[in-house]
Amino acid sequence: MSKLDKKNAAWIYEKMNDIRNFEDEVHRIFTSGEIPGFVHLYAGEEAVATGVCAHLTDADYITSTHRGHGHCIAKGCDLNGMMAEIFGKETGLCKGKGGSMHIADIDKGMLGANGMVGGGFPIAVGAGLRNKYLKTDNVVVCFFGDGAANEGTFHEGINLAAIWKLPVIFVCENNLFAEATPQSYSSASKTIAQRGIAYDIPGVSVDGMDLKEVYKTAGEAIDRARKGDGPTIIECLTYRKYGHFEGDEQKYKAKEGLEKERADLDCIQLFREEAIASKLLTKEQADGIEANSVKAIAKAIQFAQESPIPRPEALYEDVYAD
Amino acid sequence: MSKLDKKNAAWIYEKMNDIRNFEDEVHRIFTSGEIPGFVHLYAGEEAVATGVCAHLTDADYITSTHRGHGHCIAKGCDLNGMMAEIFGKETGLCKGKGGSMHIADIDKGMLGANGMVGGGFPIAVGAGLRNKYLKTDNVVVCFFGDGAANEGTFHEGINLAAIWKLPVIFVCENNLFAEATPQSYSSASKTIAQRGIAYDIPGVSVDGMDLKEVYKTAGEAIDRARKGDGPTIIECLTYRKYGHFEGDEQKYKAKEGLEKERADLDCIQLFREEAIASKLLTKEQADGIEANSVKAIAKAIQFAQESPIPRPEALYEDVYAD
Amino acid sequence: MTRKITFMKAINEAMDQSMERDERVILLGEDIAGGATIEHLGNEGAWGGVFGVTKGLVEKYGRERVIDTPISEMGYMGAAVGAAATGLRPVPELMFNDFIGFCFDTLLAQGSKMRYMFGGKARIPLTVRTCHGAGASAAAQHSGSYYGLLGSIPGIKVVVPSNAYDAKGLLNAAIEDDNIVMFFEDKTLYGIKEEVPEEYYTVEIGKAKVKKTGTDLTIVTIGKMLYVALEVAEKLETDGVNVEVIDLVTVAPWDQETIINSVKKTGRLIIIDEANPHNNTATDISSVVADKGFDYLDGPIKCICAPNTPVPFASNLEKLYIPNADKVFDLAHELIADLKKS
Amino acid sequence: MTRKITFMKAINEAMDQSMERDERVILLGEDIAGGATIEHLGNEGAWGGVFGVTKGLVEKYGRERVIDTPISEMGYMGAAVGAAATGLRPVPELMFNDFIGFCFDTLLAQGSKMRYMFGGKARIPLTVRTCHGAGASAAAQHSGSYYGLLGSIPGIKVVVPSNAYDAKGLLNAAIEDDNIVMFFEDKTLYGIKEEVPEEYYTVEIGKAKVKKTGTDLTIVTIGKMLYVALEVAEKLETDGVNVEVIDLVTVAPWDQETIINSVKKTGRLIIIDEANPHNNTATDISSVVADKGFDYLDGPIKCICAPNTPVPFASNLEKLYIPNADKVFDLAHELIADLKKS
Ligand SMILES: Cc1ncc(C[n+]2csc(CCOP(=O)(O)OP(=O)(O)O)c2C)c(N)n1
Ligand SMILES: Cc1ncc(C[n+]2csc(CCOP(=O)(O)OP(=O)(O)O)c2C)c(N)n1
Ligand SMILES: [Mg+2]
Ligand SMILES: [Mg+2]
Repeated sequence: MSKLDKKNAAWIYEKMNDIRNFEDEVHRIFTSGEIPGFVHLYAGEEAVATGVCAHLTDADYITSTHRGHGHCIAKGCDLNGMMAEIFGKETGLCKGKGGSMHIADIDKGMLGANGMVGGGFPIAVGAGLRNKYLKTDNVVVCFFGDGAANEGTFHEGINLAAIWKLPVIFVCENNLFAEATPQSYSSASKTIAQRGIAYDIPGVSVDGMDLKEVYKTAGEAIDRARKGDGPTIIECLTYRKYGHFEGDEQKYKAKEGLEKERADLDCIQLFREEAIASKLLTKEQADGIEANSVKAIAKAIQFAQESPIPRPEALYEDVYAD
Repeated sequence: MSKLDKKNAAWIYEKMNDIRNFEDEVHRIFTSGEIPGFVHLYAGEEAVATGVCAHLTDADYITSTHRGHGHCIAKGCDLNGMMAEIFGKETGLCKGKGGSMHIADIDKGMLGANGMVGGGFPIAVGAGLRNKYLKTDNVVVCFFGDGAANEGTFHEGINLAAIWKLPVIFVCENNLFAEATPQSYSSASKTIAQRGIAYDIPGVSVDGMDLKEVYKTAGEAIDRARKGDGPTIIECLTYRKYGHFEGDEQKYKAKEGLEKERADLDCIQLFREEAIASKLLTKEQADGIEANSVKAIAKAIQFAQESPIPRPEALYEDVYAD
Repeated sequence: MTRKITFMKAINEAMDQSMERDERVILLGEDIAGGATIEHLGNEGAWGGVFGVTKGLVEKYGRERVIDTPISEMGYMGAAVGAAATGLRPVPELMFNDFIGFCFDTLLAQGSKMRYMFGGKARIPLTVRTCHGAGASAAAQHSGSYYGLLGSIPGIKVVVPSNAYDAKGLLNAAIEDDNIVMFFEDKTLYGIKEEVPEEYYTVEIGKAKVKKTGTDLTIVTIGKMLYVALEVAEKLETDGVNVEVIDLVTVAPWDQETIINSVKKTGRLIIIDEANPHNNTATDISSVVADKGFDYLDGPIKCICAPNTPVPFASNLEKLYIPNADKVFDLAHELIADLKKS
Repeated sequence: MTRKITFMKAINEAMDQSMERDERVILLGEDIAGGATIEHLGNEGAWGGVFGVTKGLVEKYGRERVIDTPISEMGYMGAAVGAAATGLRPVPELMFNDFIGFCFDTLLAQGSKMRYMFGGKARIPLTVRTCHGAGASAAAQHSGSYYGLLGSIPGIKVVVPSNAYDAKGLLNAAIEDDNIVMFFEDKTLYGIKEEVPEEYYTVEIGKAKVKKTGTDLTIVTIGKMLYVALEVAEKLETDGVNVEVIDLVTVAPWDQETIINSVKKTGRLIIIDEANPHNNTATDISSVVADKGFDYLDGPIKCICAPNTPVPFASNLEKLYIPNADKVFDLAHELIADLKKS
């Protein structure tokens, strides 16, 4: 497992900033009406996507969720192409035909955001089966929410990965809520991690706001998977900065207790301080990354805005491969 | 919880014999070609259905499986109507339109055998919700196989029953195999019982060949459920006397180890000895029950054979209720 | 009758009145109340469904009757079947009809077949509410129209209201019905406001509605496609062409009599259906008319449907995807070419 | 070419040869080998599928390529989609097509839409084998015919072979295809023996086959309904009526050209489809002909399908359920009444 070093730290800090800036800007633009449809923002949960994906190469796969922008960015998807996709432009990663909930880039190992909650489990298992069958040491990370954990696909998928000892890491982003429903209500088990026992695989719970903890735990699980020791469930306790989707009033979030605790944490800020203190980043470097990230996102927006909409014939294309 | 007394014991011994005789005869007749379609025999597992259903009244519900004859008989379904159904006759419990895999009698609380493995979980949850909503103290027993435990419906169903504290008892008939696939392969967890942890509910494993153990454990779980304390998983280790369905060569059953151990046990014989030794039954009584049972099944077969086939118009009836 | 309410409110009112009339009616679904077990909310709902259709009902009927579910479509939809089979009248919501793949067995093989398999001994008074339709930039997994797919299953009834009045009356009728009724709400209609009586009433399931009588051409529509047809009819009127517009209302079992009678009169038929083009309700209607109504036909039957593609995200493509007045107009012109010559 | 093998063996041989040609082809399903991890069996399969269609393959290719799955249809079918999207060519088996409700999302919303949603960047070379059809007394949950239901989904191809030769060639073609192909096997055909070449060959997906040429009446059939049509054709021949019989072979996308050309010649059309009657392939064909082929029609188009009911268990009812030669014969007589007069 690669240790958190200066190179990693810079990469992670950049991706964290890219995600945050991307989402903050999408939030702003959505409000202006320039972006149509449903948009679920990842802001606040950056430590999870980056802490996990820091261990992956393009040859490793991930499956994502409806809240997929963060995973995409952490997996190396092009910011311009992503933004153009969300704008529904021809230059989008999916030619504007997928939109926010379906951004994908298979060449980057990104098997798609997914509009179906729980849709990723079986797909991740399939990619894991493929990795094992081809005798690669590549892994698959299946990101999913606390709400998704109650779909039957969770059970079937993890059981399959476990009996076949597939290189799949199941990363739960437990942000306390599925839409307006608290995890404490929807899951009979207190934690998602404890469900590992039902599949005789490790299940661990980590503070998803703490980049270093996520990084370390993910690294261990990914190593295990690469060595052929099978799947792990990692439950990351995290929090989304915005509503479930754009327009959500969030009446359900309490102003105190665990919610306040989580809301008060900013994983990016925490990592910045931590990384500077432990000399993984210099202050100047961090400032530079931040400034560059702002610029990169501004460029992505400009790219998206200036891109053409899809040709009408595109409606009929890409249904079947020849 | 009712204790195992003379009255219960006689009832149980009668139902055990009815099931065994019913299945042995169906086996015989199937071979002769008089019964069409798929038939999955319950013989060998009698202690489970009877040990559980002994605690139920007509106002309690059960959901069953493709291997449903035993559950039907233990829940009080009419033997003549059952046999006629398996023969596809107009006098069958379902007018000959359901067959072996779909025998049902809602008035008896029998919500149907089910051709879909795992199909019973959600239905049982719904009946449990109904019982709770109507503030009854009636329960629902959901019978399922070790193979069914790997369907997503297992997970969704038990999680729902657990978060809503529904009066549903999930009884796994672990007969070591799902068709030709051993439970040790198909489930990542060693036991089905341990999965209770994933739902924060009790999960217990019992010797399903031991009527008294099944009876006691089921009684406790049903009591808990009636009191509003929610669901339990009971895993009964059992064994089917015949193949998966009629015609199965059973190459997959080992001639030694756990399989031999199970094959050597006969839950009916064991209960007979046990009950006579502990004075729950006299030998004469037991002999009488056995003889009566043989007669009852013979009568059922005659009834089925002599019954008319359905009227042609029946094809079009019973699709919609008016 | 001057009160105007939205399509969404009409549906809400039907649930409200049905729940008031019958204690056995319960609602189930993901965030249909929202905020279950959250202390500071109590009986106050956080959401009332993703579009707000069930808003206010939890406050009135409590969380025992307006039940938030985990994301477990097979679980709670199957539970609804089980509860219906044992005497309740559940009204589960499937948030988007595109999620049908997560609970399909429950409808295809369990609920719809129980009565038949059990020899007539089961009743499944179950109404499944769901929403469909493109036009909200919701992309491929949240914009499909699957009423036709459900309509192919024996034992299931399917209704697709086009307006607030019908929506309320049909939903009441569905909840009164002792069968599985799939109730499809076009999400792009939620905001339209129309006159709707305050009192409880029902609209008959299985009856199509002639929205405009005409003699030259019949256009049959499903759901909001009605408005496309009306637009075309108006345009053609100026050409002196008299269009009969029929709102199908019920997709399964659909009203053969009304449609065949219309074709008997007009001799020409167009069907507009937002579903993908194959094996859908439009083709079903066409095939029945091509059989039983063949002798009345003066020309080919035209089905105007979505193309054989998923729903694209980009707004310009999505607009092209949905059948529109231009397309219908062009085809209508073809059909009535002879008429105009004479 | 004199070797005769069963329909089942032909399918088995296609898998065998496809696996031999391409290492990326793997099989997945419940007990398709049977006895996974059982010591005394090792690589010997205990079952080879519930009907024995995959028999012998695990012995030849090992358990890495012939993979028994737990009873988790959504899990393994979705895994097949994931494996296909990442470069394998999986051939999962859905034991009965009636189980589709357990894995429907995977086909409806994931696999079939991926390529489109991803802007053309995904290939899903996936062949799903399954079996359908009444006639085996398997009752309501094991006897349905759902090829039409699957055929309504854009992005999916659907084939239904009627004979051993086509079965082998189509399955090979399906496995070579870079799309999702649903391969439907009629369980009541497994035992028929026919001449089948030993070597590898493919049969084109998307082409219907004219099995008998004729000039008076076109009968289009799906799967084993072919034999019903041939029986009727033979009977009518003695009346001097010349029937053209077309085996549809591919249900989605089906071959419009062949069928319309036939109707152009005969002017009369019957379609036989064992699916339930609404929104099925027969209605789809009828609707297309009622549009594009209208001018060639001399009479109504007749769809002969199963009734709008689940499949009953009792053998006498099940026999009535399946479209049969008597029904077709009667309708054919109606259609050709004018012909016989003249
Ligand atoms: C199969 C399915 N059911 C329901 C939904 C609607 N839905 C979208 S996101 C969401 C909540 C998901 O919660 P969680 O998994 O915790 O992810 P989070 O949004 O918190 O990141 C729901 C219910 C869906 N898209 N797909
Ligand atoms: C959804 C579904 N998948 C697969 C099958 C085929 N099938 C019928 S019984 C069976 C095995 C069930 O095993 P288990 O649950 O252990 O019950 P047992 O037969 O051992 O009693 C299978 C796979 C089915 N009927 N339904
Ligand atoms: Mg969440
Ligand atoms: Mg078993």
